[in-house]
Amino acid sequence: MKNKKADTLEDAIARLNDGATMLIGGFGIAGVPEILIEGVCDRGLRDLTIVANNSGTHKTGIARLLAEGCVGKIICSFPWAVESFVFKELYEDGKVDLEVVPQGTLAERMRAAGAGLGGFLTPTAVGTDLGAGKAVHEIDGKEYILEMPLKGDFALIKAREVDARGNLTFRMAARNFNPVMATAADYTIVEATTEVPVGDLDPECIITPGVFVDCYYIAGPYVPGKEEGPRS
Amino acid sequence: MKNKKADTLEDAIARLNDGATMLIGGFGIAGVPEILIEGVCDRGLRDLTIVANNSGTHKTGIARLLAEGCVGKIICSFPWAVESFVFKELYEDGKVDLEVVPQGTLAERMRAAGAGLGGFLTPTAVGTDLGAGKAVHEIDGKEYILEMPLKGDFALIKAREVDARGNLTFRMAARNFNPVMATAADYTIVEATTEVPVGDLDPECIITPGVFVDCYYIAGPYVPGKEEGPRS
Amino acid sequence: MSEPNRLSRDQIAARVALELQDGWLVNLGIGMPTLTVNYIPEGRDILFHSENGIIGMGPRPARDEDIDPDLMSAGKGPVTLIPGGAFIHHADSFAVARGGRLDAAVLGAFQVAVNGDLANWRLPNAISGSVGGAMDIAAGAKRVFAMMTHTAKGGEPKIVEALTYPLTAKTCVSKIFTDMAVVAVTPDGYVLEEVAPGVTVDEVVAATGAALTIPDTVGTIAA
Amino acid sequence: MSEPNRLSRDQIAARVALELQDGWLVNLGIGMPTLTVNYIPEGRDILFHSENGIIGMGPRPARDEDIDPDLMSAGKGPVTLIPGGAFIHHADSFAVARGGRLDAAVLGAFQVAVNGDLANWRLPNAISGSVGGAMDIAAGAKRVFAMMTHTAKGGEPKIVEALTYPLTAKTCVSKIFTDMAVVAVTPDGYVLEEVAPGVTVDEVVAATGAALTIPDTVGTIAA
Repeated sequence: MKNKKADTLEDAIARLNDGATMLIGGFGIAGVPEILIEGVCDRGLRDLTIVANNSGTHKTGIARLLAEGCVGKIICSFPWAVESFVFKELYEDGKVDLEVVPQGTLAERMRAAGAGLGGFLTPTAVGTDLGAGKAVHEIDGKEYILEMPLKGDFALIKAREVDARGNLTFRMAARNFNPVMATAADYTIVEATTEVPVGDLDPECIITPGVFVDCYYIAGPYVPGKEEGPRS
Repeated sequence: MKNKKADTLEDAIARLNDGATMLIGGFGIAGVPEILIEGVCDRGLRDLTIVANNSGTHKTGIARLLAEGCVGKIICSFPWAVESFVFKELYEDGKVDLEVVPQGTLAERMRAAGAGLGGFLTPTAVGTDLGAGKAVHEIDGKEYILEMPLKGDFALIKAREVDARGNLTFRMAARNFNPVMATAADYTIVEATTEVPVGDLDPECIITPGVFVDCYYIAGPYVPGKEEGPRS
Repeated sequence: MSEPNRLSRDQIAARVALELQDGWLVNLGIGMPTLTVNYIPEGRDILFHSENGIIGMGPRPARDEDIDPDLMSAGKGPVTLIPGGAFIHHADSFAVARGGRLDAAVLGAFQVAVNGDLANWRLPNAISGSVGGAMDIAAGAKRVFAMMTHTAKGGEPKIVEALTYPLTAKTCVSKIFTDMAVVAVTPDGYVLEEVAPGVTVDEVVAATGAALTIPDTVGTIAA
Repeated sequence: MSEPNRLSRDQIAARVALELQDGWLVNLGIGMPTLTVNYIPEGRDILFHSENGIIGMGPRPARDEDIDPDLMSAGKGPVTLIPGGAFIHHADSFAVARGGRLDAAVLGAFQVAVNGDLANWRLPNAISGSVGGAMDIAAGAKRVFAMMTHTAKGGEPKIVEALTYPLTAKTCVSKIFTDMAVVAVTPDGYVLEEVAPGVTVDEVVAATGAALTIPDTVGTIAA
């Protein structure tokens, strides 16, 4: 069996490179691969394109990646939260690019990449600033715009359980973007809470089959080193 | 809570009407809502369009619907199995229309309908008879054709467990088209093996949330009345 | 709000809650719409969808120690899961929204136009906005209820003939719930359905930036 | 097969199995390709995908009484699930296939063209065909291995310059495994890699409907 387990955080993220497009899971504080992101910060990479729901909040996670100058562009749905002050300052200084994508379109663009589709027609954003310049198709009297797949070089995702094949479960609303991102990257790296023996996961309840997982790292349940207290 | 439970087979299928497009789950002998189909046969409906993986086999299920003259058209990926002799004879007599759709495109067209998309670009069938007449888009040097959503007036699906909210689980490879079809119809009718109390299903393992289910009928584990023996 | 006789945010929420029918699947936008969950009439089974993958979102846990960081609403507030709720991933969650399974979405608004156009994601002078799921949900829900103050802080009407704010989704709003009135958006234009207690029809007309049809009887908001 | 020295279906399957590398995810088409599962070299971990929603499909149950009607291959034969296998629905299953996660697909073929075009779903004179998942899998897999007899029943070559049979997917086949030879499909045309024991290079050339590059050394199929 292919060995997908990384014994150290360094091994887990060793393949990442300058200029890569990285899909990063999570919504709010749930399902963010915080340990992996910390590791990426420590690598001092440059010119990353980050795809995530938001532009980083407070000073950790994606915000720390931004603060340390690792990020050239962010593709997200919610850049302007009050807590996204690190991003705001860099953006206003012209130091980071931004592409705002409606949240459902963001998820669907990654799903399309994972499913081998060349694009899809969505009613979302028709006639809006975010639909501007996109081809409009009228079908049965309803307008749709053509959106393109969004593929990552890497996905960094957070899971609850993992087995040696890379099969994953998630926890409650920490599922969010993680399973979709796992399908949409060339190389998917998982931060999992716990490892279970192969065969322990119910085959009816595996949310991400291991075929989408290239590497996993067991971070355990405790998330250390947060300035704003646990998990925030 | 909306009452989704039909106490009798007649109640479960009471809404079906002549001319309706019906998505019918199943692949081979697994996950076919056989009891519901028998009920539809007994109603003597006419001009149905059936969307399924195959065109009916042997003399029961979709084959019986065909034999009794209920079907005007079949949309499927695998019409010409040896066991599809009922369909073959009707087709050769010009009594039923056929649209052959690649299996992945069939699933994806229903998924698109369920997801509110206007269509999608797929590499499947480019340059083939089944892609003929469809708009070709070249993206990054690769060709795709535009496929349209496929929506049902009704979906008839087979599940393992159901609760009063209509949440569903499936059993092994009997899952197949069933969850996708549940999303793609205006009215989804479930034949379930067993009913469980609300709250018994693990919210992490519900495959089809009840919001996609309009009506369910408990058929039990035993499938009676098959000429070719149980379940075939 | 210094004006008298205006409904509080909670009173608007209570009125919106009345509009949600038994058996509906509903998405509540972040901000004021979230309050709606606290006013669902007893006996009505309303299922709440949260775009971050929760079907059957329940209220905030009764005790703070039961707050779970993995169980938050789209507005990032702590919530619960009702019995029979389910978790789904983001693409599936927006398939629910875009696919027309939401019986209603209650969304905050900067402006509504007479054709039902909604503006709620970006200020006209801002370089960009935080769209979140607003465009997907507004485009996909069967009914969009706009929930807002009747006028902006400076007193400018938010119910207008045509949008001057950036569009979120075309022709989606079917009814508007404000601190002054309930206004239906119909093919024949705005129709005043109800006024807040103590608010006159003339006051609503004056605060509205478009023609308002006044039926013979205008109800009073139960508040 | 009345010709001498032709490989049996099982012998072709054994040769194809050698081609499948450790850690690969593989889809086996219905018919002859299915036999491949029986010849995986010991110690190689090959994960089988079945388009009806099985990842980690295992062999037929050892005992007939363990056959489960809900656990069948795409070819409708009884199978098992390996430990660590998973069930997914049809749209997700074809997302796996179309999305490039299949390291290889082994598919039966009527014809292969020198540019890698595959014909395997419909006879030229048939009014229609049973396409199943062939077009999706052929278009999506990283490698398509065609597995077939070298010639049709009447002796016509199936390895040809350009298809005369209806296309399944363009430029997808990378290698052909027949009862006579292993032929690579390269940018420079067909290259003969191996011949079956007892079959001569000249015999293969005669049975092939297009130019065949013959390297200095041509291997013999281990059978």
